[in-house]
Amino acid sequence: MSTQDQEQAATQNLTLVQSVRDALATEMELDDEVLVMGEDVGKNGGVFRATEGLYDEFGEDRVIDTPLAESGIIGTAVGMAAMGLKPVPEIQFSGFAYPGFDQIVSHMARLRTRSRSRYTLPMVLRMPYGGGIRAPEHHSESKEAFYAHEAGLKVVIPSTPYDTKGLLISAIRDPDPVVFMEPKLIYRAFRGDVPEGDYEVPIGEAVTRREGSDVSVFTYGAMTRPTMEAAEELAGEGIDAEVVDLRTVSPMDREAIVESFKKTGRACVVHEAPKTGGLAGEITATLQEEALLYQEAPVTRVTGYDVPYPLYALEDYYLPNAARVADGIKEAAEF
Amino acid sequence: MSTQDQEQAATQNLTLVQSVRDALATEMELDDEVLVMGEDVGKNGGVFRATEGLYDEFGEDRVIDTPLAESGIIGTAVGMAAMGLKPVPEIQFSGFAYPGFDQIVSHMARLRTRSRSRYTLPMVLRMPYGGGIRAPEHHSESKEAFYAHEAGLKVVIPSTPYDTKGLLISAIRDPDPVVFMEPKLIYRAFRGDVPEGDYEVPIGEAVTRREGSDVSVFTYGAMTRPTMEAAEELAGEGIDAEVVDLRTVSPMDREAIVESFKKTGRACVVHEAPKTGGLAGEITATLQEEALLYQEAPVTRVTGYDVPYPLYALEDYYLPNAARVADGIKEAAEF
Amino acid sequence: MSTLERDPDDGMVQVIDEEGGVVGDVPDLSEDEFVAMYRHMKLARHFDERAVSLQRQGRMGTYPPLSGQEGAQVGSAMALAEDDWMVPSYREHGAAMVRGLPLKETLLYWMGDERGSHIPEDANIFTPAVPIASQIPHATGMAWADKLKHDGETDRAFICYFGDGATSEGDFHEGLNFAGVFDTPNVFFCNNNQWAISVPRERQTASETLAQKAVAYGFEGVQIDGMDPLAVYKATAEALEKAKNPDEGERRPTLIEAVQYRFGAHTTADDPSVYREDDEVEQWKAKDPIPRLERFLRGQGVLDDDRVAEVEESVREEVADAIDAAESTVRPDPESMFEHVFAEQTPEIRRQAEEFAQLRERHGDEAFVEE
Amino acid sequence: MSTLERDPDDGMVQVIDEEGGVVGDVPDLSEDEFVAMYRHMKLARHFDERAVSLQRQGRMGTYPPLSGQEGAQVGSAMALAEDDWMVPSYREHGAAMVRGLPLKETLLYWMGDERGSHIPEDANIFTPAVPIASQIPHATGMAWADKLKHDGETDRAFICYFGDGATSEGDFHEGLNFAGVFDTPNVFFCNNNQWAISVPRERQTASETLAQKAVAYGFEGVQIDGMDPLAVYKATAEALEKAKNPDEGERRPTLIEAVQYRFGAHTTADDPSVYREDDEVEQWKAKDPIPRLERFLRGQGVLDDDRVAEVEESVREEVADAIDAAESTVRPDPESMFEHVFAEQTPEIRRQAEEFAQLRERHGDEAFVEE
Ligand SMILES: Cc1ncc(C[n+]2csc(CCOP(=O)(O)OP(=O)(O)O)c2C)c(N)n1
Ligand SMILES: Cc1ncc(C[n+]2csc(CCOP(=O)(O)OP(=O)(O)O)c2C)c(N)n1
Ligand SMILES: [Mg+2]
Ligand SMILES: [Mg+2]
Repeated sequence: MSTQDQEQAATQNLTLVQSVRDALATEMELDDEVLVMGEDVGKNGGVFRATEGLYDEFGEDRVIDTPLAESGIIGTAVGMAAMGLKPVPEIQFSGFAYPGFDQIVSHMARLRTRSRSRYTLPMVLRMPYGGGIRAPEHHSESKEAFYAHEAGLKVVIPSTPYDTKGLLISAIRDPDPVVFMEPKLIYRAFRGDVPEGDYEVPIGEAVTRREGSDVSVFTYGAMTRPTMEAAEELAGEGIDAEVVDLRTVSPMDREAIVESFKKTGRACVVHEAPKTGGLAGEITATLQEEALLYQEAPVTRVTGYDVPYPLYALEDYYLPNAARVADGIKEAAEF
Repeated sequence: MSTQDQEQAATQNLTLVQSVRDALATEMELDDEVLVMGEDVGKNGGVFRATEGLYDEFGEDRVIDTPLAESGIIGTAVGMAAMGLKPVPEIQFSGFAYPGFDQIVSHMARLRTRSRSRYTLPMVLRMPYGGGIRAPEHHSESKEAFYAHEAGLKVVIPSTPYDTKGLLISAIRDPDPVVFMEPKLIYRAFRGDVPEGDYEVPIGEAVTRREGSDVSVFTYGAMTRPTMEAAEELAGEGIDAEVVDLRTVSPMDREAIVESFKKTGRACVVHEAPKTGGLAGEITATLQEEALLYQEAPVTRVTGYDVPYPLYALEDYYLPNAARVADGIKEAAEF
Repeated sequence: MSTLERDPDDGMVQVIDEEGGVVGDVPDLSEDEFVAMYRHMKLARHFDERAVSLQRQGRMGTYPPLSGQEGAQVGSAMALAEDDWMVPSYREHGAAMVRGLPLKETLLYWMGDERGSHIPEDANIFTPAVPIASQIPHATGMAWADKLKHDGETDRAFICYFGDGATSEGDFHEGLNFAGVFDTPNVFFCNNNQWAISVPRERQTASETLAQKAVAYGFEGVQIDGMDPLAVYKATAEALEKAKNPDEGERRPTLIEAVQYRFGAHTTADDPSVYREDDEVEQWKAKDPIPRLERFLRGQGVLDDDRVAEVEESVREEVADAIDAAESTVRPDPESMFEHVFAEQTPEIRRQAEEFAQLRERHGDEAFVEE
Repeated sequence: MSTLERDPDDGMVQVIDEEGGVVGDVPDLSEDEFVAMYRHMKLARHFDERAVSLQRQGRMGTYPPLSGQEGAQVGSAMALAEDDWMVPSYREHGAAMVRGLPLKETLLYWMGDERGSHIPEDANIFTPAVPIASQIPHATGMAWADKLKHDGETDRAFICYFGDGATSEGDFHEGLNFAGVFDTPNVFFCNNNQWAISVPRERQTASETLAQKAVAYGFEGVQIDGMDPLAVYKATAEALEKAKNPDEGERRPTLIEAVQYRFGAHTTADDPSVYREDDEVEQWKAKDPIPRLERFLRGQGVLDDDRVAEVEESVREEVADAIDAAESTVRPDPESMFEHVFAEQTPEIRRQAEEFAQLRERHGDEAFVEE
């Protein structure tokens, strides 16, 4: 679809979770081989309603309620995909993907390599991730770094309804497996214009959400919001932050990251995953590998703490918020 | 045991894997609550012979051959440890830990937090890791970053027979769960003096294997060897590298890392894990957070590539070797 | 004959029918014990109603109701001896209260307060596990530890609760298989409440009963009427006995499938009207374990209107007090987040805790919490 | 009557006894097919012997021998129709060769050459999986896909191989449970060779047979003599039929437990003398499927000394040629490491590949490989 067509296409005003649903419906309509499977995705429409109505629209052979078994879900999806279907399994919360972790890292990530491309896996593993919704234990983790560290997986984390639909469609069409992590904190936090019909947002490309000249702030997913808030706040204080939303954390858009940094010479990375071993380290290492001579201040990291995600009474203290992000940006700006 | 006693204690000349066995035997002798369990650890003495003879010495109730089920092994060990035993489960190869990954990250790492220390887990999860032994698929991975990113776990990776015994004893005595990753490439590569009887090497402390003034090289496990080789080689070329062996990758000895870097202003990190999301990123980020003003060159990363570990015909090309490490050190030195 | 040795085709074990009439061997309980059983069930039910309403009023987070399942929870928990252990999932606060877990703790837990996860030192209850079925290997390991520590002899058994959905997970399989191989003193108690959120029992597995899955592990499985607290008590007591009675070669684990129904939503975040019919709910409500036990006990002359009113009054008070206590508990100290990670804080956690303290000082708590 | 419907207490299905005498219904195979079966088994055995010796001579890496298991592998593979699929573990190269996997590929694979993992496009064989039991959900998913794609009708079945040890893994449970729920056209074929490395069958599970584990999934399980290639053929053929024969409501998966023995080591890295007695090995060698089939076929007049010699000669040649072909294959291009990760290289992989090319140029291959 050309840009022109897109402008003419009708748009809807959707929440992020509605745009997930819209992407699924759109692709299922266009491609008979796409199917959705998982716990409670059928009649119930998913615990977050991301598959709402699809069961009625596409029937139980394409919107499949499975037994409660993540390894079974991911493992059978691997088998389906190897036979040419395009399954989009849902894991109810990213914290419950681990019983299926072996299928993800030992098979999803590797079947193409292992079979020298005789078998490929056009599948998308969807999972809501992240904190802030006052949920019980294990419902709030942010462990994208696990998947980004496993070669053979692409890892996408959108932050707007428009991108969500476009990226999910790209992921479904991608001939290789994609882990699609959805920021459930902002599933319904705001709406955005989303074209009807199909369009792609390319995997692997970051986007600049706010141009700025003083500090580059790299973030993704739900953390984009407090980051933008902090950037706006700091504008009032004379600090002009550039906010880059990675959108795909693997493969990372290193070019965009480095380019922004070369302009500002200062950076702050924001994610809600724990600090140690989180992707902020990867981004920082990339920056100083590729652009040390531009660097004017330490790259600051604003992240979750190195403790298990707390029960919800304290989660607001755990998650980076605008105040913390602003501090991190300032620290980079004022060094 | 005081240093003096240690000097007097008889020493044995052991390989690294023999020192694993020696540590287990020593602690099992001293503490009835220590037991070993896993696939083939009993009569067979472990596929790497790390538990050789323990079955005959301690009997089938303390050296337990289990069914072939990693989640069952780790999950039952969690239950045992919660009841006060000190299980030391073995996972045959780190690439086969993933069926038990949920038990590791959702329970081993969190039971203390979840129960507010009512239940604690004095357990050690042993697993050989890493490449270079001409083994089939999944037998050569190096994924310590997964465990280092999970709060609540300590992750130890020794590189000498002496440290292996002392660290494993410390790990068994630690009131909290430890993931103990053994560099199987050097299980039998060389021998070292190992005192008889018990002694501890503290968890969380790096050691300088070679003092140097030009570049700090941070590494651990099996990569310590090619790193030392490269350092010696470069000494001939007038580059004086300091080699720091982390020994524990979580909690990392940030103090030692930063201190060495402050001296040299240049660093190279070496690990066999894939680059993206590997711990070299974490180390680099720490360096520039804490010591940017000392930094004179980009931190170079010499790591595995971002591809699935290849079958063995190509593994020598995948693994960092002395030549590659030397290049990385030089790059940092000559920037 | 032990109910555990029945032919599976004989159908579910039952002691009292839906009218409270006796159809099996009534377990040998004292009058006080019968009243206690009744009171526990009433307490669980009333607590449940109040908890749901607290959640509705925004005074508590997501909460998983247990109404309909009191018979299974209380009947089984009462069969435990003092020294026995309980390894629950997230829905067994009814069973846990029988074993001495204060209601206040349960409330705090669902209010997102970590301190609610602390089980009192004198209660043999394991911390509830949220990842489905993951507690099953723990229960096996705990029982195994007990057996190993006591040289093969043991007088303690370990009951582990989980749902029908949990039987599909690998951890169910591995946990039960280990138990079979190592003859651990376990009772695996499956609360088959017909639904795993929106997925019906028939979609979980093609096996006719869940009890028959025990065949795969070489031990007995029994299907019981989980809404009959006396059948539950009886089967659990027998299974516990078999788990710990140390006749050489006779100690075996057991799988109990307690057939029951969850009257309410899966959790307060769930809307069951989307996936099940009211009719079905009504049919199962006819089997409600509480009136059923009440009718039986009235018939036995153990209960009358006065005692019932007394129980109701005391139950209301107990729950109200617990809610007061929970709600008047001062909020947890944010810095407690950095505690209980390790026995000793690592340098990095200490550093982060300090950074955090400064951050709070700089911005005040307003920056974190919307009041 | 189908052998699948037998009472489990009737013991193992057998067609020929250890002397090659007929004790069951001989499957309806042509003389050519019988000879082919015999030849495949001889080929597998001879290949195995040569492979072990290549490993000993340092010409190949670790290798998992299959001697003793030829009856199960060849008997089952021959029962497959052209369109059926095979999902193997690491030990089924005997079955895979029946289905058209060239011996050379198997050799390359165990020589650590990635190209050996490429299954020829026209062979319906899935790439072998090393993590135990992990291929079982794949097989279920593949069969399920076929059923979904063909609107519930299907004339293809999917056989999945795994060992006795694999039955302890969660993936066995989840894969079979999905198959039961979704009625996928699967045959789950358990090569119970009595050992999972050093762990004996009785230590894997307390269930009396592995076949009975099917009860947990609501479908049939059958135990067969896995060293009787005709029993294997028969039971597999029936199970395949049941998997794809689309009589509404009658299509069901099956679990087959083929009781057999691994004569050799687990892999060339293993020393079985540490954990098992020679006596045991000798006892099982008496059941060797090859002389057993040979005796039967000689009795039927299908084989005589000449034909046996012919087969032996041609088998030797085929294996020798394959070894030559594998060993004369030029070593894989080191840069191929960066291929087949994604359909298109990511920028970072491209960068790393370039860096790698420069590195090799700088240092020469000597720096990497000791010759
Ligand atoms: C491993 C895992 N997957 C998914 C979930 C989300 N989840 C919570 S409860 C539930 C259904 C559980 O059903 P069942 O085992 O029957 O227990 P019930 O809730 O009915 O008591 C699901 C899918 C989870 N908690 N853990
Ligand atoms: C998940 C996993 N754990 C452990 C291993 C190591 N391992 C390889 S083969 C094997 C034994 C397998 O036994 P069985 O399933 O009986 O198959 P067999 O080798 O006897 O054919 C083990 C433990 C593995 N490959 N995968
Ligand atoms: Mg349920
Ligand atoms: Mg076996």
